[in-house]
Formats: sequence, structure tokens, C-alpha cells
Amino acid sequence: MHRSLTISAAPIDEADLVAARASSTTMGAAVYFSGIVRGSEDAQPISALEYECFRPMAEHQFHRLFDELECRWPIASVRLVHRIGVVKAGEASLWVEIVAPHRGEAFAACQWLIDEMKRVVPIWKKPLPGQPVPRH
Amino acid sequence: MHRSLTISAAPIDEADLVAARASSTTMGAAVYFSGIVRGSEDAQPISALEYECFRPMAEHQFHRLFDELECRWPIASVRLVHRIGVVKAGEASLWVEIVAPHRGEAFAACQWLIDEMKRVVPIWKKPLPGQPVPRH
Amino acid sequence: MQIRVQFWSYFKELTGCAQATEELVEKATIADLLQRLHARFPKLVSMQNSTLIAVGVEYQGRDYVLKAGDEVSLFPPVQGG
Amino acid sequence: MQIRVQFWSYFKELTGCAQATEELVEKATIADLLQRLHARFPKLVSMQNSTLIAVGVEYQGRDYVLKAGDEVSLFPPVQGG
Repeated sequence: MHRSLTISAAPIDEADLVAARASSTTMGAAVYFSGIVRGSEDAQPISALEYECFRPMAEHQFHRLFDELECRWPIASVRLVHRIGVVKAGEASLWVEIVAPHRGEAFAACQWLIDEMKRVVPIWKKPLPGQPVPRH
Repeated sequence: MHRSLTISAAPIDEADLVAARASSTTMGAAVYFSGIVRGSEDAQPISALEYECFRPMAEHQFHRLFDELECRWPIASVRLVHRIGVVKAGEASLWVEIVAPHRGEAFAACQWLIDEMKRVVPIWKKPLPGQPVPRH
Repeated sequence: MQIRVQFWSYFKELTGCAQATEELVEKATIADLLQRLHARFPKLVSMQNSTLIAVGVEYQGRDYVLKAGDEVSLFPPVQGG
Repeated sequence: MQIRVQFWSYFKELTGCAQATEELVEKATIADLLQRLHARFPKLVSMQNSTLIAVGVEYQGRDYVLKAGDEVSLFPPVQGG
């Protein structure tokens, strides 16, 4: 299983990432998830979220999840990008790609990975008050 | 709910489509599915699938599904592209985007839409024998 | 009344044509139409349990009562995606 | 033995620091360490049921026996994504 993990303060270029998907004639399904910062948190308007990461542990825990993903489903490739630092409302903080032979396993694996990430990967967010600024 | 349906013989430019996602500060989740033609069908190598579509009925049935999607989940946007004609192994024949406030409903809606599409939308495929040609 | 029938996917190969017309009595149903078509295109008979039927752009059952001008489509299970 | 402790997320604000060091007897457990930290940083007490604990890069339970050189991390529930 190909795996790629990026934890970075740089904006997530989703189009670029999608364009870079490895070609295959045995994989019938690619599932993507983009997690986007919303302009409110607990009903209060926010301008951004600030993400903090315990990086060595986050990387280790992500790779443990990738190991388990590989055991559970016949996945060809997982790529995951998590942004850290300040992420403005309307911007993506998380991007996940799962490539698999069939869609059932691709959807199941993608949802499982996000659920588990939110349980064990040491990343935290702090809302930054203010009005969200819509992008145009 | 914003909706966009494209049934076309043109290759699906996934990166372009992703880059064109409408911005929002109330939507926290975008889920994408790309269905890719595999290089075999019933264990026989194929070079491509040829898709045939009863277009007026396909469009009508897609919009009925979009109507029901809108009733079932608080979706902000659905975009769906289905390619017709000859689609080579390794190329995408289907692309779906669901944008919603939270990931649970986005994943549920995306999977439901694909399952229902495969039940009611009059599109058929014919395998074209031959060896799949890997893209580079 | 005249009813026009369209065949899709490999039903075209089974019948040898993409379209056919049948002359039916008023108030004939899709079941009546199928009986005629099965007599005329015997290769459709083996497919009858998996045949999908639409009138215009909507699916209809065997008991649907046909009207003059209805365009009926017959096809095998759909396979999009 | 000396055990270094790191605090993450709003645990830093509760303790007023990002790191602390505790001197513990050999074979002390994480439970023993927590007892010391709760005495020193009383604001951590109310969080004890939701406190996550790692040694190095692995989660560990309260009964984990500490070794010299262990780096312990304390943090609230994670919230990635």
C-alpha cells in the first residue's frame, strides 16, 4: 500500500493533489474527503482555527492507523494532509484520499481513518474569535 | 441545494472540478468519489468500457435522485459528472462531489447517490476487449 | 393505437433493431405489449425477469395502461458508474 | 528518577507551563506521577477523567511503570480534522 502523510502549515492545494493521483488499471475507486474550517464554533462566529500538533506522536499514530487500514481493507494508496497553525474559515484543514479496487472498501476505509484520527492523533484546535471572511 | 449534472463524452478533469468548488464558511465537509475504469471485466482483460446512455431519462432520473437527496440530508451542493462513449481503462467514468455541513451526512449522501444511480439511471456499459494500456 | 418501443444496451442485439412499433387495442397494458414483443423477438423471453420498462422518462410496471403516443423503452439492468 | 512531562493544548494554560519535571521513586507509575502533578497544578484535577497520557509516542494507562528518561505527555481529548 502506498502511503503519504503531510503535516504542514501550507495551504492544501486539493486540485494539485488530485492531479497527482497515481494511475492504475486495477483500482476502480478513489474517495476523497476535504475537511473545511467553518465560520462558527459552538454557535460563536470565528475567523479561523489554530491547530497545534504533537508532531512525532501524530506521525507515529497516523502510521499505526495506516498499518491497520492496510490489514482491514485491500487499499492501494492512502494520502493524508493535515494543516497546522492558523487555518481561516472556508479553508481546508484536512484532506484524505483512499484508492481501492471497489468503492465499498474505499468509503469504509476513508470514514474509519477520519474517525480514528479524531480519537488518537494528537492534534488540537483553538477557535480564533472574529467574523469569518468569505473567500470569493 | 446547488446541483450540477454533466453527461458528456469529454474526459473528466477532476482537478479543475475540485478547484471550482464553491467557497463557504458554513460547510465543513466535501466528499468526492471518482469511479475509474478497471483493466478487467469478469476476469477478462479489457482496454476500455463503452458507455451508452438514454439521456432524457438519465437526466430525469438523476434529478429525481437529487430531489430525494435534498429531502434526506442538509446538503449544500451536489455535482455529478458521468462520462459516456469510450472510456479507457485507468480513466474516470464517474465523478461525484457532495458538500455538507458535516462529514457524516456528506459520506452517507455520496454513497446513497451512487448506489441509487446504479439502480435507476439508464446508463449501460460494454467491455471493449484488449489489453489495458497504463497511463504514465 | 400505435406504440413505439425503443431497445437499449444489448436488447438491441437481441432484437436486431433499436426501435419497433406495435399496433395495440385501446387500454392495452405493458403486459400486453410484452406478449407481442416476445412473440416477435423470442430472444427477449429469457430476459423477461430482468427487463426494465419505462414510458417516456419514468419506470412503469406491467399493469401500466398504455395511451396513444406513449414511447416505451425496454432495457436490461442499468450499469452506470 | 527524573521524569519530564509535557503539556499540550489548553493543559498548558491550566498549568501555566509547557513542561515540568518530577522526581519520582523507581517503579513509580503514571498514577503516582498524576498524584504529584495534581498537587502541583490543581487545575488539572477537574480534567482527570478526560486526560490522555502518552509516554514517548504511545498512549499508556495509569498503571504504566515509569523508567528513567521517559517523556510523558498530558493532553485533553484530541480534535484533529
